[in-house]
Amino acid sequence: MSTELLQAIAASNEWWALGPELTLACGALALLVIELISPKEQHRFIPHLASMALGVVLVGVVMNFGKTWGEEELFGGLVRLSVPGQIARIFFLLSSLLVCFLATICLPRARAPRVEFYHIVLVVTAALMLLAQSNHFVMFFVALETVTIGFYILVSYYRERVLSLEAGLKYLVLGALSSAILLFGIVLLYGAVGRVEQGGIVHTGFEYGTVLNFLRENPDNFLATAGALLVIGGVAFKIGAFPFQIWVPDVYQGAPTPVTAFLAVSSKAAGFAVLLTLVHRVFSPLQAVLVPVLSLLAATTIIFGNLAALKQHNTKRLMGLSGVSHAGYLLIGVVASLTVPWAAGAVWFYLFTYLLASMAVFGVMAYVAGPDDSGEELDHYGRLARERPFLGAVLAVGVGSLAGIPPLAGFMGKLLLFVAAFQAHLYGLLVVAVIGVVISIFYYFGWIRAAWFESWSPPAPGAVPAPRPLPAGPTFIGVITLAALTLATVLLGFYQQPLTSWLLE
Amino acid sequence: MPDNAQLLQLAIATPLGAALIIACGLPKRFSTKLAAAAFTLPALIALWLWSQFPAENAHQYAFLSTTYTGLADFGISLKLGLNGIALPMFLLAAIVGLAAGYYALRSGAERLKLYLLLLLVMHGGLLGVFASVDIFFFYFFHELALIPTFIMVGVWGGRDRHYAAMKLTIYLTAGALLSLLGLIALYVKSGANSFDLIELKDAIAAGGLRGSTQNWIGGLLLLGFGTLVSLWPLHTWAPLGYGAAPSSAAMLHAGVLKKFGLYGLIQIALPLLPLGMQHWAWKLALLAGLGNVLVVGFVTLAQRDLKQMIGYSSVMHMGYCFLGLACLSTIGTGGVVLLMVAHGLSVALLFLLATSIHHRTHSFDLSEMGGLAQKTPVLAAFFVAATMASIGLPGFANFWGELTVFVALWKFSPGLTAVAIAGVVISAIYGLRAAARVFFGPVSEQHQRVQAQHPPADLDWREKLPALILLAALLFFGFYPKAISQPVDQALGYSATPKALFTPLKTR
Amino acid sequence: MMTPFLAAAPVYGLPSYLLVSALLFAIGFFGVLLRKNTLVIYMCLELMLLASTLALVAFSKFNGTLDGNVFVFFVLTIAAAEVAVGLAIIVALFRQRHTVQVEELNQLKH
Amino acid sequence: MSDTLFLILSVLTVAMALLVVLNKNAVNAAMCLLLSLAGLAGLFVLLDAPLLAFVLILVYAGAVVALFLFIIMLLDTTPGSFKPFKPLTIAAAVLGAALLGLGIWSLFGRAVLPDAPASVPVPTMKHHAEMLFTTYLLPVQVVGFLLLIAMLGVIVLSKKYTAPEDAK
Repeated sequence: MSTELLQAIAASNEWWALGPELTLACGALALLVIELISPKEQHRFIPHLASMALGVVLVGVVMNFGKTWGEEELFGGLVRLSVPGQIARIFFLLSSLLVCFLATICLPRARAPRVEFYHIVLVVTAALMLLAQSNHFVMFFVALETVTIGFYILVSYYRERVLSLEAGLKYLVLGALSSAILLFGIVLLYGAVGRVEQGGIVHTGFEYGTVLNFLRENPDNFLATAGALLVIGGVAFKIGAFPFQIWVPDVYQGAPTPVTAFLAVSSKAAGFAVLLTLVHRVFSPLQAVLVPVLSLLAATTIIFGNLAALKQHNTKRLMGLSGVSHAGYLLIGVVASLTVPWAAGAVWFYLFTYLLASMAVFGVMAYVAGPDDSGEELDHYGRLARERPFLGAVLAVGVGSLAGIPPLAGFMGKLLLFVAAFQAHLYGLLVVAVIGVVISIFYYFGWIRAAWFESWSPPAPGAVPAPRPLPAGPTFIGVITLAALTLATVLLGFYQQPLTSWLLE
Repeated sequence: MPDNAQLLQLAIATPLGAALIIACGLPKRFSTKLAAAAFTLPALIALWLWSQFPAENAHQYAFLSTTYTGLADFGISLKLGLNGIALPMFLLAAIVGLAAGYYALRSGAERLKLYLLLLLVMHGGLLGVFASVDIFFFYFFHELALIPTFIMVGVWGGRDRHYAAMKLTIYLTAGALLSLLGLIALYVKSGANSFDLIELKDAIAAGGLRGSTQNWIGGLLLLGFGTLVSLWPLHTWAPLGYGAAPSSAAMLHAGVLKKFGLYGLIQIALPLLPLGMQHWAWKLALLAGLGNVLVVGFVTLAQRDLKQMIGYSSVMHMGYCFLGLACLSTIGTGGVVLLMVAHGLSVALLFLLATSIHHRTHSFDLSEMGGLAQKTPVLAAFFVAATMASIGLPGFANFWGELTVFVALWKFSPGLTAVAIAGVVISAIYGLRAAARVFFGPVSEQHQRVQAQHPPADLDWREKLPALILLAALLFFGFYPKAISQPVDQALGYSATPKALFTPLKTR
Repeated sequence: MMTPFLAAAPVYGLPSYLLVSALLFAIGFFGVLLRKNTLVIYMCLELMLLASTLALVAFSKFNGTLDGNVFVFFVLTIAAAEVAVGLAIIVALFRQRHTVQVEELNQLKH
Repeated sequence: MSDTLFLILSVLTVAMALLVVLNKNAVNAAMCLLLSLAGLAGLFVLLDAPLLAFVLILVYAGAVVALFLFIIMLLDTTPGSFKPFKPLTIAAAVLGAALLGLGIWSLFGRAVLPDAPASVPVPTMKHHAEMLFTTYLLPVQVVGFLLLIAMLGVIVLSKKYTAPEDAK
């Protein structure tokens, strides 16, 4: 490799294009420095600094939206700027901002260290953004592992609690297993593609474009197909699709509530961002294999997620398992997007509505939970609507949107997916999805019932449980945030222009 | 002065806007006033629009307006307008909403603000359903009205409210989802790529739909809408739900919201899927005739609970509507529209009066009542009138609806006509027996005790006013059915004629 | 089954390396499934990652591109970080529960 | 010569890996892992990657296995046996074995592989460095952050924390 060539590659390292990621990384470092140099009583301001950093970057990305630099590949093809990448950036920034908000409720109550939490959240956010924009398997794997290792730490963050540590352990073992499988898939792809020389530049099987070209010419190459399936399997673990969902309920239950929200929203969205990129830009010649595999995955995921959620009383497990079923609906969108291009936008629309609704629900859960947030049962919501009508209303809107009840945003998300599936002639999957939605009404409705229709299960005779303390009243910022989420959920049900003009172009 | 299209928008926006303002924390004192205004304004607008409606062009939509919500690429836009079929239904929604709202205002329900808020959302949704030209929003507004029903049954309901709310939710959500699938199928299969009913009609007129496609979409719609309208054997949610629902919710749901499915079949399925409807017509007629009218009729006879009885009777009357629909003729369908309006008014009145009776007897059990007429002659008069209307005696709107349906049905199948007329006899038996049990005869022991504790007073104004509104409407349409039948006739002449069935269809 | 392949390849080429890699991967996989002791499970996870690196290096040599070798650096670093975090969790858990057997770590209900 | 070496090293690697799984004692398992690593490093050398072999020994033998041993000694646990066979485990194992068999069979039956090594000079440290600091500069930076959060995570999980509220 000549020096000139190296210099040419180095010249394509355009750091400015990664401004948002760099800002977050520098912000994360700055948090540590500030913790070191500032007096201890001022440490409680640090969370706000993290939120501010996320907010500033979010505003910056939104302002510059549309001014993307075409479909440009940077860093010698490691990263690719694109419109979906921008959407993913906005999604992850918004989600992390809300995770920071949840953390300001939960962390002080649990007496857990704070600065490190926000530091890790910032780094993970930057890595998530890189992951969604990566165009190269090395970049992909490194960013993915940064996210995953960040999550191992965050899940086991409450080191005083056995449940949190246990959840961390489970996530680590299964996460590492899936990473290993994914890595083996990448290796097989690398091996299958071999050395491709084009115009004096050597390409390898790590580059998405090279793999795509290779698969176009050899769509039935066994090694590459096996590698692609292993990679898809690894990604299916991240989105919690059947049969890779075994970690979901336990990990969701044990993890601190903000982390559960982070996992449920950002981790899942990252999985789908990656899946969409892979399916469209890398493995598209393998449709004959991918469509049946993904369809089967979608159907079993919907059925399993809904049936398993039916029996749950623990709210975090319920959110986890219902999240599995949401992954199933989203998978239908991914399958549909292979024949109906706009379905990819519908997947993102669904993800945004899911973000708004589940963050609202997690916000209420954070307030309802006492210091121990892993044992929250549906029964604990008994007096919520009477004692805290605001939280009750937020919960009702959030859960309603998750259930896909019109006129809330979640319904529009489902509608777009269903229309896409219809246009793609996925009738079988549609039937499964409708059955799933009807089942899901049971448990979502049960939650609303627990919060709004008082005394629905008479207490067992004899054993009078100690009355639970009243859920904490939300702070001013809490009211504003939750109200904004609720309002956005309601408004998006009526008026979708702001999102559709971005996503469905 | 806003034009009529804007008035139509205003009528739908008023209750929803009022609900939003109340949700933001308006004090109770102002909330009730605002709610009263928000129930009144749509009724006034509906009356005005009715007077302005161009009767000779009833098949076209008047007062059209389109608002884009960001899904224009999918052919979804908030398109509002009224045609000859939608107008009477819109009027019905406004009138029943007015009565139910006034009744709720002074009902003294716990957490009254929330109750009014939900009722306002429901009312806004109902008005939206019948004013939507876009079938996506047609569905959307239906759900908007449906959700408050579940909550109202669950929170303010009577006996078994949790079970009833759950059952209601499952049945109605499943039904609604099935019909949504049917609507999406229409959207995709018609090739119009639009949910706009007018464009859908044009696209199908231009291209046509294959018979087999029509059959399965029609089946999907019938199953979905049928569940919503309590077609036998999918009706079991209805008596249970109405038995448990608070009075205003029951009035609005049984009176208006339930007609959504029938209205959908008339406005969408009949003109767009004539072959599909023909395919299912006999099956539908048999289910409705034997199931809804006969089986449910006998079950109604056996009821001892006043509210449950009214619930079952409304299921039974839906049977006539399905029978009229199955005739696939202009006259039959027109009769269904008449019957829908009449039944909506009468069943709402019955639910209102049943609750008023409960206030005085503290029971819904027919065997625990008796002789109430001595203490409350006005209530008795209203109840007897409502019962007669419901049976279909001349002078009330129901008479014309049932008569037209029977005339159409005779051509379709004399046997089923006999069954339907037997149904009228059944409904006369249970209706009059209930009136006799409650108001006449000896006072039961149980009721004597209640009377001793709470001496019953006659209807006061808060009950009388909504009841009067409903009764006046019933009588008005009873003596002047042309007010509805003319626009309906006009509109149907263009869309649901049997002619459409025999025009050659290009297969795609 | 294996005999013709071994006979046909007098010099052990890429397939032989891949076979070793696949075997290592499988051994690691079964170890994760079957072992009780969390520490041993970690070792098995490491084995799986190392199996991938062997395949990477072999492919790198036979493809004639260096990228595979460079990727190994990243994989090794990531694996080491994973182990560090994992062991920290184990130590913290051990302080609370005094066990490292997965079967006994089941406070999260199923 | 290299054939013999390959045979010896690969048998060593696989056998020791098997012993990691089969050994009841965690300390012995760790020692077997060490030997397996040594074999693997040898295979790396055979594949013209002496630098990687060196790094493998340095990182794994020097740090990871030492860490394992340290923790095992620290916790002083009872020897762990196998999990009882649950239906789920058996199903996964059977599925895994079937897939592995299918994979190996297809690898040699159907896969198209280059049969001779490409004629590229043995990569030196300079080659690696050039790539790491030009083409792969961004992932290197990301890995730096990965190590940072891993370090912080280990600190958080191990250090006793007093909340500011308690400190007052």
